[in-house]
Amino acid sequence: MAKYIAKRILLAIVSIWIITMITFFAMNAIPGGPFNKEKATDPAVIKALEERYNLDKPLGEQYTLYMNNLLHGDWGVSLKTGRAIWPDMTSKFSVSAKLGGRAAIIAIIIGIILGAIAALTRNKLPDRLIIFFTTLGTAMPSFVLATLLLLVFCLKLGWFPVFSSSDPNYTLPVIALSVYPMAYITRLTKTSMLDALNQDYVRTARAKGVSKVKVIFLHALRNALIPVITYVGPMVAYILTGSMVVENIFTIGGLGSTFVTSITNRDYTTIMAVTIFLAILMVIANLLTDIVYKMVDPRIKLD
Amino acid sequence: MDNKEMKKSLLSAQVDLSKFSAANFEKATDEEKRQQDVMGESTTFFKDGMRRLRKNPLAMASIVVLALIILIILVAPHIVPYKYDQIIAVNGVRDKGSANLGFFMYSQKELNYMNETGEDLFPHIFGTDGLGRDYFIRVIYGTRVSLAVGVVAAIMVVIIGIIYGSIAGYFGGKVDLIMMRIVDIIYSLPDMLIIILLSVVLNENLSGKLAGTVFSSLGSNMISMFIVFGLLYWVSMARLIRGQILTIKNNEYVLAARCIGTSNAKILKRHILPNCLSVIIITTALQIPSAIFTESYLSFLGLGVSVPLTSLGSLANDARSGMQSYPARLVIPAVIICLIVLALNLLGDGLRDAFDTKLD
Amino acid sequence: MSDEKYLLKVEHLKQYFPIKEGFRTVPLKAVDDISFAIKPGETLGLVGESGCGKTTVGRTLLRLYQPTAGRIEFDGDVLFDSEKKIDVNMHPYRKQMQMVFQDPYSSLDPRMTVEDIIGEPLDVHKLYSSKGERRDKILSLMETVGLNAEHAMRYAHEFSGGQRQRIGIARALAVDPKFIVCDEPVSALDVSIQAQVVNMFEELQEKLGVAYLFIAHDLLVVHHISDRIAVMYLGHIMEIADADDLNNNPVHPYTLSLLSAVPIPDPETARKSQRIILEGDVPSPLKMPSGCPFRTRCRYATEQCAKEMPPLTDRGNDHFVACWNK
Amino acid sequence: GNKNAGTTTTDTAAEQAPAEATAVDTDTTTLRLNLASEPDYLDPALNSAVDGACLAVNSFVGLYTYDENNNLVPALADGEPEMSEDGLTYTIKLIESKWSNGEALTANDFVYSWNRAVAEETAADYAYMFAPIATNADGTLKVEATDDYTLKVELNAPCAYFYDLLAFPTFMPVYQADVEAANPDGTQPGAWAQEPGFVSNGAFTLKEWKHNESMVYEKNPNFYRADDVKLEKLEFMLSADDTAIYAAYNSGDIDFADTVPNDEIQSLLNSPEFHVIDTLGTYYVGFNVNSDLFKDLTADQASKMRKALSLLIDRQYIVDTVGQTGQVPADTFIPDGMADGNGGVFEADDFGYYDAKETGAGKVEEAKSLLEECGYTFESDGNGGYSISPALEVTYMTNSGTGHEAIAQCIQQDWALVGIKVNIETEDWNVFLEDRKAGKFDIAREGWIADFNDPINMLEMWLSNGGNNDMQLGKGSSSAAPDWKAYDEKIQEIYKTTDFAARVDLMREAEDMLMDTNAVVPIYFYNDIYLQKPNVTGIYTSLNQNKYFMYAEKSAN
Amino acid sequence: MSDSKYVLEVKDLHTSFFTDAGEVKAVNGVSFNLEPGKTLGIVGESGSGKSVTAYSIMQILAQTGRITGGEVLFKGEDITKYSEREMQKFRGSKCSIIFQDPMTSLNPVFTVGYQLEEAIMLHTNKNRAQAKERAIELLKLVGVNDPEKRLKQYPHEHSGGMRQRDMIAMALACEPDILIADEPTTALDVTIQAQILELMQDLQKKLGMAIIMVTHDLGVIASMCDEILVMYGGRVCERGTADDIFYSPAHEYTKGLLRSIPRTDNMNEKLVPIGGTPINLLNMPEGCAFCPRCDEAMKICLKEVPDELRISDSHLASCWMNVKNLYESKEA
Ligand SMILES: Nc1ncnc2c1ncn2[C@@H]1O[C@H](COP(=O)(O)OP(=O)(O)OP(=O)(O)O)[C@@H](O)[C@H]1O
Ligand SMILES: Nc1ncnc2c1ncn2[C@@H]1O[C@H](COP(=O)(O)OP(=O)(O)OP(=O)(O)O)[C@@H](O)[C@H]1O
Ligand SMILES: [Mg+2]
Ligand SMILES: [Mg+2]
Repeated sequence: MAKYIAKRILLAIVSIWIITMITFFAMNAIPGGPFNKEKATDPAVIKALEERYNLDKPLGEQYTLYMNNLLHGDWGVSLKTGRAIWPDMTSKFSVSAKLGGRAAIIAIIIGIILGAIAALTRNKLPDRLIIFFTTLGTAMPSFVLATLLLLVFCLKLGWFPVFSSSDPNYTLPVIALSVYPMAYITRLTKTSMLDALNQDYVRTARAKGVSKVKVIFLHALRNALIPVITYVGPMVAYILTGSMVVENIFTIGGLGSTFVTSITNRDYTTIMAVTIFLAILMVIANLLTDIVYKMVDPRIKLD
Repeated sequence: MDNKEMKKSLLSAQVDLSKFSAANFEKATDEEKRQQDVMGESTTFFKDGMRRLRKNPLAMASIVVLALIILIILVAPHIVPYKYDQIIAVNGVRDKGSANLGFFMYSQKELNYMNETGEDLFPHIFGTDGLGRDYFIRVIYGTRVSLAVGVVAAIMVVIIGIIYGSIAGYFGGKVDLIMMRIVDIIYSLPDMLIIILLSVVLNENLSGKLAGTVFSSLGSNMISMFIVFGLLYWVSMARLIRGQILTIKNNEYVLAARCIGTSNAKILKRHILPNCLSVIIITTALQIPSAIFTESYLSFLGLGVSVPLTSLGSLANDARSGMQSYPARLVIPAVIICLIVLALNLLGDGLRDAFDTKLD
Repeated sequence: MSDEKYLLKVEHLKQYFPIKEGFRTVPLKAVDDISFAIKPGETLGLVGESGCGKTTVGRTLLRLYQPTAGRIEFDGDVLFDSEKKIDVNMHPYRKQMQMVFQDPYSSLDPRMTVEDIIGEPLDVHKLYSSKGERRDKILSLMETVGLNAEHAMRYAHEFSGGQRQRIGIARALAVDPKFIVCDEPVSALDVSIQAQVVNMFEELQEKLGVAYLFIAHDLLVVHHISDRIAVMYLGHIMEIADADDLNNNPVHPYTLSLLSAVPIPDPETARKSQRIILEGDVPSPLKMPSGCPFRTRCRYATEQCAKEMPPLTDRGNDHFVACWNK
Repeated sequence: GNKNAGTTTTDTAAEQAPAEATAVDTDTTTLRLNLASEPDYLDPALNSAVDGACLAVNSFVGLYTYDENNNLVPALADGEPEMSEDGLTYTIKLIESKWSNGEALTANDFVYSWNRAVAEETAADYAYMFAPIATNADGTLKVEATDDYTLKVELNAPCAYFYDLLAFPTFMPVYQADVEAANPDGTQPGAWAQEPGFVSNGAFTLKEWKHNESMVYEKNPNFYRADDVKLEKLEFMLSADDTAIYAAYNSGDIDFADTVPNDEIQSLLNSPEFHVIDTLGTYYVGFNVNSDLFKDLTADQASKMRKALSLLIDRQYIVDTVGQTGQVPADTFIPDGMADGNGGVFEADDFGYYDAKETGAGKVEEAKSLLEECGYTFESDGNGGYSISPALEVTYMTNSGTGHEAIAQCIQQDWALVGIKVNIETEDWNVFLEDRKAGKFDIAREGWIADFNDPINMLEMWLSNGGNNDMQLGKGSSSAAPDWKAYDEKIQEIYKTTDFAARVDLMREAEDMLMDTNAVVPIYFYNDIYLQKPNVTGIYTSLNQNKYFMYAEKSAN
Repeated sequence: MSDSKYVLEVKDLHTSFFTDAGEVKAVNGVSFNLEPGKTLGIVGESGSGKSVTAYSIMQILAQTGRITGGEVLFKGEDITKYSEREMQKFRGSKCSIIFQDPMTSLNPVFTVGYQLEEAIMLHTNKNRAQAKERAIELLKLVGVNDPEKRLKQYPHEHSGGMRQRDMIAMALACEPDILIADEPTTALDVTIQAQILELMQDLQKKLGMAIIMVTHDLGVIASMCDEILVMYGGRVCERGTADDIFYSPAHEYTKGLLRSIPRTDNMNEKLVPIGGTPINLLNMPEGCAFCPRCDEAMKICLKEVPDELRISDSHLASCWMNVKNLYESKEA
């Protein structure tokens, strides 16, 4: 197991390294730079800034320098604000994670329950309703959904503040974030549940006299969860890193919008940091997925 | 019948032979026997699936909705006399009063004109937008663009995904390992960065060459978006196809084909791909909404289609700013996106239920 | 083995599959050093428990797997020789060696009509000069295996298992082979259909003179169709003899218990016969016991058995047995 | 131009408005507002953004400031400074004031701060604002603290807008000990003002900063006019999403919003909470004078062609449908209301290079004849439109942004009247800046908001070597480009002129030269809008768009 | 209630599946009785309704399946009228079933121990520790070595034969009165099959339960059963003792079946297959289900379903041939 994890991490490091390389050269290939302003800045100032941040060196050297610093735990400072990246990113991540964590839990729990219900009532009314509404939830672009939530619940109904500096309310953003994965999990659970319910071992359980509820939620569900887990891993990684749309609309300082703004700003160090951070998160999520996978399904061999 | 009752009775006592005549015991002809033995009606996989599909009301409703939408977007531009980029003008004179009209409303100038000439102007079904353009025709074009993006992107994704996935899946081993690592990497690349990069590169290389072609009105953003689909978004498709092929290639008919001496390329073409066809069709049906979605997200980021052409995503995004005064301008494109995406998703679900119950 | 003209001769054939065990790759010895030969027009039955390597033998012969070692000779041509490093291109030989698969359900492409399935080998080897000729050939093949011409445009899934197996046979026959590996062609079939197919194999052999390697685990069927029978256990041939001879005078303890374990559909015999119940399960091919692989379940096992695999020795009458004790 | 058009709208509206009440907050000591999203720098020297400047003027104070009537008044300066006769040396007396930590603020703090702002290591965008101040050989400014409360400044030349500069955030003092402590290796000049609690001298100090969410400022008791500050707290909503901001305003979660979603403006025009104020800035469209578009024309023809295109733009329609807030269609480049540096207003009310209200469809004939001079011919298409030959297809470059794209589309329609086809190319902001700067365009959207209230700010940018000379005037070698040496010389002359009245005339001549090229096509003069709850009073905005919240008051209803 | 001498009486059982292609009449009037301690074999070709009959007794049909007629009496009580809760008590404790494929019939994500203990605890009031003890006892009973260790393993860590033993142990957990074995050995090797059959016979002797042995392997049936039911097309076409069926078959299908299997006594003869294809349950012939494949089919076979006639004390068959023979002998 330890060996397996070590091997996976090794592989991941290689892919992350390739990703950093592609990202680094891609972002430098795009025209524009971090110090561009609508009103032209004095070339001397730009030169000073470029010198300060090593941007005057050849790209290859910049990359080695960056990677070298990174290996020493130095994520650098934002080219846009001069602020150190690491503390900033962790604090933003903690916000995104707080939101995303809740959204993920809600999505998983409700998704699985709805999926199980849909499977059990296949082609009957509850199934059709669940499928229709979950699909509807996914059929709305997230910016439309978030805007509507904001207007209806904050403005029209006044249930939540749109903005509060002291205690921001996370209910709506959590809903906005969880709708899509919830719907997806619902559908996934439904199909895999249908599959599981047709398996011989479910018949065995029934033949033993196990009650219907237990058959469904113990024997079938555990098996049905396996495909759900494969989806949930990367989904959680994505959701934890936040969504730019939801963060913008609900005024939340998370990683999602940071990434997008850093790209528009050509804030190279931030772009790199967020990309690497995301990739690491993804790797961890995938690894955890596989381990959970193994826990749920003992047949799986990790190698 | 209960065997207790007949316990002691003899065989002859159990039947009333008088009921029978010798004719009863004549040998039946083969023809007669064959009539009894009906070989089920010849159904193909396709027919069978369609039959199941027809029984799914959600899927059938989806087909109707899609057909209606397609009909409307095809026909409407020929009936509505306005253009999607045209600011309403009467006799070449614009009127600021023609901006932000409500459903079926006319601007003052138009009303005057109609009074003067007695001629009826075509109504502004959904009113007009902030610049004074007919919103209905903009929605129609937005739908056209979104659907086109969806279909074209989906097709690209599917084609690339199939080629990549089938090579990885069929040859397996090291080839598969490397190809799948590439997929993993592409998964983690920041797509927005790539989109901007591409639109810049394309802008420089294409802008002159595009002039005068259909692409020029799409804009380089749009083309780079297609390319991005082609470069980045095929990965999940490739994974899916690969997974399919991994199972299909274990079928004995593939081995049988090899045993006959069929070449690899032919095996892929004749045996493997046709057998993932249902999966391909289904995921294509699901890929279209996801492309429409991606386009609308890109519109939100300002990387969508170039003005004055529009898409449902950009219409919705533009309308967000007038949300409180003109909610209909958001609701209409949002509802259409919903309808299309919902219909395609439900249709995809229906297809899956009908053609491939095993797929997740 | 006597020095007759053999159609197929296999010597010291080995087929190992690399299996990942954690980080190591270990060889799974699916077929471990087997030798046999088949005469033209002869049927060699191959029996053994599931997983003992029967299918692997068949597929390795047809070079669907790359053999690990050994020598395969077909109709005078050496197809493979690990020592002399001979490894021919199989394409021309595909016309002469064919295979009928175990599972009539998964071995026919569900998206193809019967005509296409049978036509495929004709296409691959360009065995016709015109469309009409192709069709004629297909129809005559269908007739040979007892299918109606009206079935030509139907899809495989519309047929019963027996009919499907006929389609598979027609496909194998399309290239006019001299040798067919029948890999459990009847195990997926119902008894009432099984007889149809067995009969057809026999008739075809009479008509066309093809040789079969007939793989099955049902000893009764194999006995019925085969001239000689080889008994396999964990990748090794344990006993090989004339069919009746093997049935009447089995020598190897494994053959003995195998024969006794076959349920006889006759109450009289069933009542009389005494089953020899083997203890335990077949060992995993990854953890093969040393020496004779059967010794873990063999009641006669001695120390010698643990040391060395017994060689296949002639016990007269072309009856070969690999056992130290019998 | 008619400068009043913008402001009157609101005034009259206020009277007749059917006061549609939005929710108000009753905590009278906390003002909650939105300016923009996350500011880049809070350091007044490093900041170059409008929102950052607003934060700066509320948490720092310099020698001068603007009052609620937009007059320059002394702040830390003790009365009017003394100016030497040649106008080159100013002696500024300071009042006694304190940093937020209670330490005394002296003239030396200014010397340090100003020198820091121009230092190369600081790399401040606005370092060039110090250009009028003379420098020593070592690059430091000729600024001197003759005693703790006296500051002596030497200028290169008399400066008409010197007090404007003194009120500019870049000229505000920073607390040396903190600045240096946070920047030991000289590579993080802005680090001191990145966490709450840094020392400042303005009305408020930063207490809390949730990035991309909110900032909380608290009243600084050591502020020199602390008694006049009634608010205890400022809370900023850090958002750039118009829709969310507007929703927050409507739900009563913020009292002040600096932006309004474009499409909601119409419904707000009559609201007493909606405010429009003048700004010194011009929205314009620029032609790249070296563009291939003009390559076969003479400089004169090129100018005519640009003029024709300019005349075709229906400015009033753009103002009515896109701007919507009563912006004045621009007929000059220098915005209406800009001071002339000689105590007057630069543009006479009735002066214009064309009649901005009449451009558009009414000018088709004139435009056609101008274009015919450039070798184009027209044919009527029967519907009031024309087709042009040889075919003319131009690319209009803009960044994404609803308003910019809307204007682009209006212009596209305007030019379509004479058969010119416009391709609108929307670029990523940063790419756009780069391309525009490099002259990789035919036509691009532009805008300029003056840094200080003097026309030179908008004229010197067109110097051949000017960093903002996006129209490439005097830069390329195209034969169609206007000769630009004379302009460069004119600006130099303006720089040197000590007679402010003559300087006004020179500047007028410079603007004439600029407008003659027709490379710059003014569309409208910016104005600034905001929403403010009726229970809030006392917020005011300077002409350079800095908002002063410190003297605001909030009543309970 | 218990005055019946049978543990199980099935009377005219009908079961259908309502699929979207139509009603699949899988069982069409099956009746039989089962005495305690006896073994009833059900043979018939694939698809003849053997499993469905067994599942109908247990009421564990697929969602689309329903018992459409008949009674199933357990010790005289009609269990088709049972509520789901009552059925849950019945299953596993009164009547157990072993399925064909031990590979898929055990839940892959639970340990064998858990699945065994679950079965035990469902119908007894043993706690987990006691259940575990019992599980070990059961595994010993079915001849699994080292049961403590085996219990902790997952099904995939057991070999096929061992898994089938696990299944049997699970079925025996509550010492049911009836054990239904639905092709318990089809998926196994012959040598392992022999082990399992031996084991079942042993257990029957020890525990005295009634066994219903479902299979299509006549060989298995021949050595195991007291009474044999031959099914075709959802109906019982012949029933009797092993000797009746094997030595004096009275139904054309049974005869055909016997002719078509290779046996020691027909090794060198040609097999005589049953022609044609298995019937399509969606389109059942009007008359005898077997008639399209029957060489001896007569006009009456096409139209009327034959009644079940008693051939001898223990032997019944439903074939018009018997009537014909009678008719002809009377005519003659
Ligand atoms: N392609 C392969 N890769 C790895 N192992 C294989 C492969 N094919 C077969 N094996 C292994 O080789 C051994 C022999 O398999 P084979 O299929 O030849 O047995 P068999 O006698 O045909 O069994 P059955 O009766 O089940 O068909 C088995 O343990 C099997 O798991
Ligand atoms: N869930 C189901 N839906 C529809 N038809 C079914 C279903 N289950 C069984 N059937 C049909 O019922 C008929 C009887 O099936 P059953 O499983 O009882 O046959 P069997 O005699 O047990 O065959 P086998 O020997 O293959 O197990 C078959 O034709 C089958 O197709
Ligand atoms: Mg095999
Ligand atoms: Mg069955």
